[in-house]
Amino acid sequence: MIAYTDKVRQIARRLLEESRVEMVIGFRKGSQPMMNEPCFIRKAEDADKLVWDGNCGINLANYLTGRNEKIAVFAKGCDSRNIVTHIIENKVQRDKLVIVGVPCTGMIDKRLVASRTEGEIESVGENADKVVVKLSDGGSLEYDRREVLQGNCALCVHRNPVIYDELVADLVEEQTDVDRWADVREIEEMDTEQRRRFFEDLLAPCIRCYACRNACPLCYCPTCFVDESKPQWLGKGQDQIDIQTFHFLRAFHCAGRCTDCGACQRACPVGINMRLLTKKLEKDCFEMYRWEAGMTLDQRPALDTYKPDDPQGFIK
Amino acid sequence: MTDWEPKIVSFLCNWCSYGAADLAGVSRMEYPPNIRVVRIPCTGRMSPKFALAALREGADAVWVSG
Amino acid sequence: MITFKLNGKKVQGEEGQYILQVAEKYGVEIPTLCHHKALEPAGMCRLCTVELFDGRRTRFVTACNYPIWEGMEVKTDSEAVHQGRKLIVELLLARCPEVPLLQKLAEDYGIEKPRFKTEDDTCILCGLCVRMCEKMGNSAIALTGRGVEMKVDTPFHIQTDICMACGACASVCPTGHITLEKIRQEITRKQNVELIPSEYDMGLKGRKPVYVPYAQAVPNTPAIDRDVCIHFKTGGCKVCTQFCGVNAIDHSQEDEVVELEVGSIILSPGFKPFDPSRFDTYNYAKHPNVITSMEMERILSASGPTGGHLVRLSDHKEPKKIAWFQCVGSRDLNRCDNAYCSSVCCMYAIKEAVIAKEHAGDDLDCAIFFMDMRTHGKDFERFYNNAQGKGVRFVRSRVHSIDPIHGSDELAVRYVTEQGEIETETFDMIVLSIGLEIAPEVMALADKLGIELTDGNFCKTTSFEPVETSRKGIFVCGAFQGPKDIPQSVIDSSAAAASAGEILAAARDTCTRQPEVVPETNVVGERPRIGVFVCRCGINIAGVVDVPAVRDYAASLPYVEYVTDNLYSCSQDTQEVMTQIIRGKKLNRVVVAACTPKTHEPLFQETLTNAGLNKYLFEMCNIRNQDSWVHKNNPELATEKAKDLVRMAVSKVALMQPLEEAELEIKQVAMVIGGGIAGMAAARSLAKQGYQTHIVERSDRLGGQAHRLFRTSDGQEVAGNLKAMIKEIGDDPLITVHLKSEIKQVEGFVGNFKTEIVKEGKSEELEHGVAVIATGGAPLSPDEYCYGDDPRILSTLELDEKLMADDPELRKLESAVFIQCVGSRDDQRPYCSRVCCTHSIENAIELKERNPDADVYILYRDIRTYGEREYLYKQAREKGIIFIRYRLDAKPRVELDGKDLTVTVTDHVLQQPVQIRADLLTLATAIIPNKDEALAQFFKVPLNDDGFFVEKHAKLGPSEFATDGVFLCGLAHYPKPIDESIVQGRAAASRAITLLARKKIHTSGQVAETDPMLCSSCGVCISICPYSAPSFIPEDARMFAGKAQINPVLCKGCGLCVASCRSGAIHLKGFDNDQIFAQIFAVNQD
Amino acid sequence: MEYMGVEPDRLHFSWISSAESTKFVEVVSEITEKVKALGPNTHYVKKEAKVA
Repeated sequence: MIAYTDKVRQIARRLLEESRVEMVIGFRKGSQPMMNEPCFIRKAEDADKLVWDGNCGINLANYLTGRNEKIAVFAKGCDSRNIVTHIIENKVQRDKLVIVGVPCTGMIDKRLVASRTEGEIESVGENADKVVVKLSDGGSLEYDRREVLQGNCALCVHRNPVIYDELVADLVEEQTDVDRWADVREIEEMDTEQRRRFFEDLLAPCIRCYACRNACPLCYCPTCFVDESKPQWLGKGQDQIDIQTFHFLRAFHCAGRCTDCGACQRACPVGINMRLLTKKLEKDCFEMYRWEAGMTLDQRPALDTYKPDDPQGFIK
Repeated sequence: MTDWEPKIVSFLCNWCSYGAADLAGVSRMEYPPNIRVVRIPCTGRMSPKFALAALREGADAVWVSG
Repeated sequence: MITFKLNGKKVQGEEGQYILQVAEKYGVEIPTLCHHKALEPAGMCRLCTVELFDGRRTRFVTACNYPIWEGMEVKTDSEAVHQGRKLIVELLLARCPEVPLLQKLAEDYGIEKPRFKTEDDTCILCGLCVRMCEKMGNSAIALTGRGVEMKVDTPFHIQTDICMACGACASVCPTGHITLEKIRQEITRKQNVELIPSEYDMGLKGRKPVYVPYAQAVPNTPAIDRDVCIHFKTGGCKVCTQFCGVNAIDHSQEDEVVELEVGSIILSPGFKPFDPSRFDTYNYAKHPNVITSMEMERILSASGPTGGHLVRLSDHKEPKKIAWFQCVGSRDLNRCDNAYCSSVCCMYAIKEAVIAKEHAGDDLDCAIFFMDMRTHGKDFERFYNNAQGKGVRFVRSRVHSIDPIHGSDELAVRYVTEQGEIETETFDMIVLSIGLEIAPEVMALADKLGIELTDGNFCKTTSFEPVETSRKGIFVCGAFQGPKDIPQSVIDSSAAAASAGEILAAARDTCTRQPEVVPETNVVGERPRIGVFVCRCGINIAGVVDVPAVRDYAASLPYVEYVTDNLYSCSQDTQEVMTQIIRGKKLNRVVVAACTPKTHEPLFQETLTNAGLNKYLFEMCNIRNQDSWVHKNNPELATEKAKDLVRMAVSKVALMQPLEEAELEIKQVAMVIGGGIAGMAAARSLAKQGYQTHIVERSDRLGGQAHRLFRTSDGQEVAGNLKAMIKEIGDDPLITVHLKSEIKQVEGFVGNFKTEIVKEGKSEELEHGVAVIATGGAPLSPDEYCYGDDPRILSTLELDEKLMADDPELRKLESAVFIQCVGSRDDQRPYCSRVCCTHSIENAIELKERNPDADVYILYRDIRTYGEREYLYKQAREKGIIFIRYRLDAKPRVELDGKDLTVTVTDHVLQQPVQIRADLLTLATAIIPNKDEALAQFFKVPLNDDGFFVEKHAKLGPSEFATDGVFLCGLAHYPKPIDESIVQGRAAASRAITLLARKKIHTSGQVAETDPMLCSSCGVCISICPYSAPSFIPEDARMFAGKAQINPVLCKGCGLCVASCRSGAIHLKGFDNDQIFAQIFAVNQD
Repeated sequence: MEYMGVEPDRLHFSWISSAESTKFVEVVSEITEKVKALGPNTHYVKKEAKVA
């Protein structure tokens, strides 16, 4: 994927030179290893700032909303699905958008690499199927790329963008033999008490920083329910029940819309895997309504519509 | 805890279950006195917030009926 | 007022009252066995003995018949009283050791075995029965003898014929000494104690002489059945008056003759279910397990005699096999005189079978024995197909008799199968699908009114005036017009109303009165001042819930300024007092804890309005229907629940805001889309009732498909009538006809539509308040049976055209064949086109009349000549028209071989292929709708899978849409003949006028509203709203462009959008988040 | 919610038409039974005082 960088710069330069867009959103190298950051480019000559590698996990769909200019955006599979959702939900207009599709082979899990590596990491590079870690003491390590992917990427079945105006490279082969919901099933198989404890433990470290919410392209409400004050039914502090309610309802708001892009988990400073909540709803939507978010522009998310033949097994 | 009686917050649709509850009264049927009815205009009004809030506030169960 | 002390507390009673009465009022319980509210006390059982201190000494008196006096002191619970009562119980138990009531009392008083010699009596000589019999005005029994000889008896111990076996004595007997069974065996010596049959439950259940016909009856007030009430027999009783807290019972009311002057009469006397008792071979009268379909309806009903539990009546066991027999009392001249088809029985039998299987599980075997399956209504054919899928058996056979099997409760049935074999089957239950007939008293009424009846005794009407009787100004609707189902009856009734409205249009609004308007006080910004009114509802609430405790509790709640309790909050005088209190105490929020808001909220809201308060500053709290009535054995928890509910209501009402009801002018103009028969009928009725009407028609002439029709089923020529109708439309100055015009755009909503029509390239904008969709249908052009390959192969309408032109060829035909269901009732179009059977038969008869020597064949699947159209079918058979049934999987084959046109079909009787050489082949082609998706979009109305419009309610709203202000008629709704199209056209007009005549409409205040500051424009609300109320604020708006807004006129206040709005930007006024949260928070406060 | 570890019997859904009072009573009784069997709701209750 590292090889995309040249193509990325080339496309960005061309789009700006031809004045097809006023701005390009992509990634540039971050100040720390494995922390590429979103980059907004308005001039063709700045195109060389852009990079593309396995550290571009941030969901760029999140940066498209509330803008008036015509924008080109580099979109991985998950980003593109969120862009579809944005278009459906009137967050962006299709005709103000040039989507440059980036067929993706997965993003590197920075925490995983860090935890596997002893010593201070100087930089992290890629070489074909290998992830090369250079240490500050001069040493270097190599990991098999597949072993250090983000959890969501390892299980991703929509690596290719679903909507694009042009592509950075040929489409990649989709993974077919993955078991997307093994972890959810594991929890489903627990008994009620175990599940309760599991989530208590899972969410206990939460510091209510709302990074997950802010990183999520779906969380664009002007006022989030946690900030509602009439009445203020949800406490803002560290009460465990408040924390659980927050995560539970946030997941609910993502039901039928979440693409499992992993932005929430990636953003979490304390490393909570809140995807276990959103994935359950993703799984339910798939199993009950055959619905996957952001795959088509023609249909609104599953829970936005009602059909008489919707499953209703839970109703007496 | 022997005299504990659960409180079940019940969100009943004005047109369906609320009517059924009224009719149960008219027919002088008997049922346990544990439900506390919140009348809602339609089950569509029901929001997960309400269910969560009710449990948070100490309700022993939530029942939504259309 | 007399004041005295009861258990040390000061109490008050009225002069002449007894201790027991006052104690009851103050909630002090005194046990008694011989007291009855409606009877004079007698002090017989002595159990109510209390201690009385008269200032000097203590003595014991019976509370039930000791009058109160000033200054006395009564103790009801002292040790001495207790001991005395214990002795009395012990003595009574010794006399009647086997009476459960006394055993229970003994247990309560700690008596294990009486110390006295026991006897084996069951009568405690309380005398209740004697006093009750006297009260009944009968005095058939008395206490006879003295001392130990005393007993309840008839004079001189002889059998009495004064006793009416009314059972009043048994009803008050505390010990079970007198029972109905004993009265039956010893007094009346009749086989059965006859229940008063409940009319509603088809006599499967009894009812009382004072009764409400059924739970949902309107008005829901009890009536006294004069024929069985004892008072009207003896002048006695009137016990009910003692129990009615508001003295509402007046036995002296007489029948009144009321004379009304009216301009028009509508007859809707309905039908009478056919009584199959006279069919000996079905054993209906003799065998409990042979029931009618009406009885089956009650058995399947949750509120029915078995509580919805499906059982056979002989032994109340669950049946394993049930059969339905169709056409009982219909299509039958052998055993009854009803030659017509009752139209509804096939469908209801299928429905009952499906519901029976739902109740009893899939193992239940349901078999329907029928002749022709007539599921010709909208979506009925699908229901039929689904029932087959669910395993309901359909057996094409008419069964002659039902044989009870000796020694079992089962019934044997012998029938001939389609293959001609004789089969015997046994069933647990047999349901006779009885037909509809006109009651003799209705026929008498018709005679009195001088209106003509048909052969079937239905009201005579014509195809072009289907709701007009033979006498001007008298209209008819429902089953009296002809046997029909609910939707058709509802359509009829609207049409009859329109017909009456047409002749009475000039008198509209001449008898209306305007209510006085009280100016509304502005309470915005005021601190809540809540008034809580707790209703006792006589004893309905106060008998269980401790009303004073609830009232006092309410007073302790925040913002509550005033509390009181009322005997009956809904009574006129209480309403006036409430109005005074609200004004006087300056209350700005009101809670009434009483019955249910579903019935009484409007009443109390009116009280608020009269007191100058906005009616939405109100909350009702249901402590009767959902509390006292359902928890009568648990008064403590019921009281707790009432307090919780009051607390919840108070916390909600504090947050209620005055709401405005938007007022909307209704543009007094109608638009009818489609100028066919139905559209013209609608427009004509609208105009005759004084409303300007536009007809928008795509083609270049009015009349639509009717131009191609020859005759109606009652033999009227279509062309002449159609011409007259078109002329009538053309002559009416209120109707503007727009031909060659199409609708390009529709804006607005109920009351204020703006429609752009394009007429030959020119566009025009029309404003109208309502729209009637009558876009019609067309015949299918078939792609089977060699249609189009030979001039001898015609569609039905093509034959009609030849008949109209009196084509000489038709007189020379030797052989004519009709094939039915061409394009109907198949996989592609799983609906019946309703008119084709009748139409083909009519044309077949016509061909036979033009050439009696012609062989005419009708190849059909089920003949569906519903109602009195059945006579045509009969007539056709008499004329020698040959009917051959075919199956969908063995359709007829049509072959063209040079000059020869042959049709091959497998005959259902011979089970052999038959070849017919035809000179004419007519295909009864399906009616397909003009599926107009653009129009559906414009008016936001739905289409079904077949392309017909979906009405508001399949049964109760057949001529209108769920979208306000848009109405529906004609083939666009479902295939139908001319008479039904005209009726529905009128019905749509009638429904439209209910709106137009109001001139203005008020929307509910309880609607959703967006807060554009919070809206994230995601569009969920727009996608999810069933009523299309939310929309985006246009891009060019000055503020909040792109945010959602909700049209309060279209909003029904369901709250779906509110719950689905992630951003919390939508508020449902009256049920807003904070209000519901307040209730939730209040659930567990203490 | 079940997934989150709230006991399934703490949350009930049903459809009852306004004429089905018998079903209403059945459902109420059934739910009450189930909740009584569960015991009081302790896990998901907010324990501290509400935020003022």
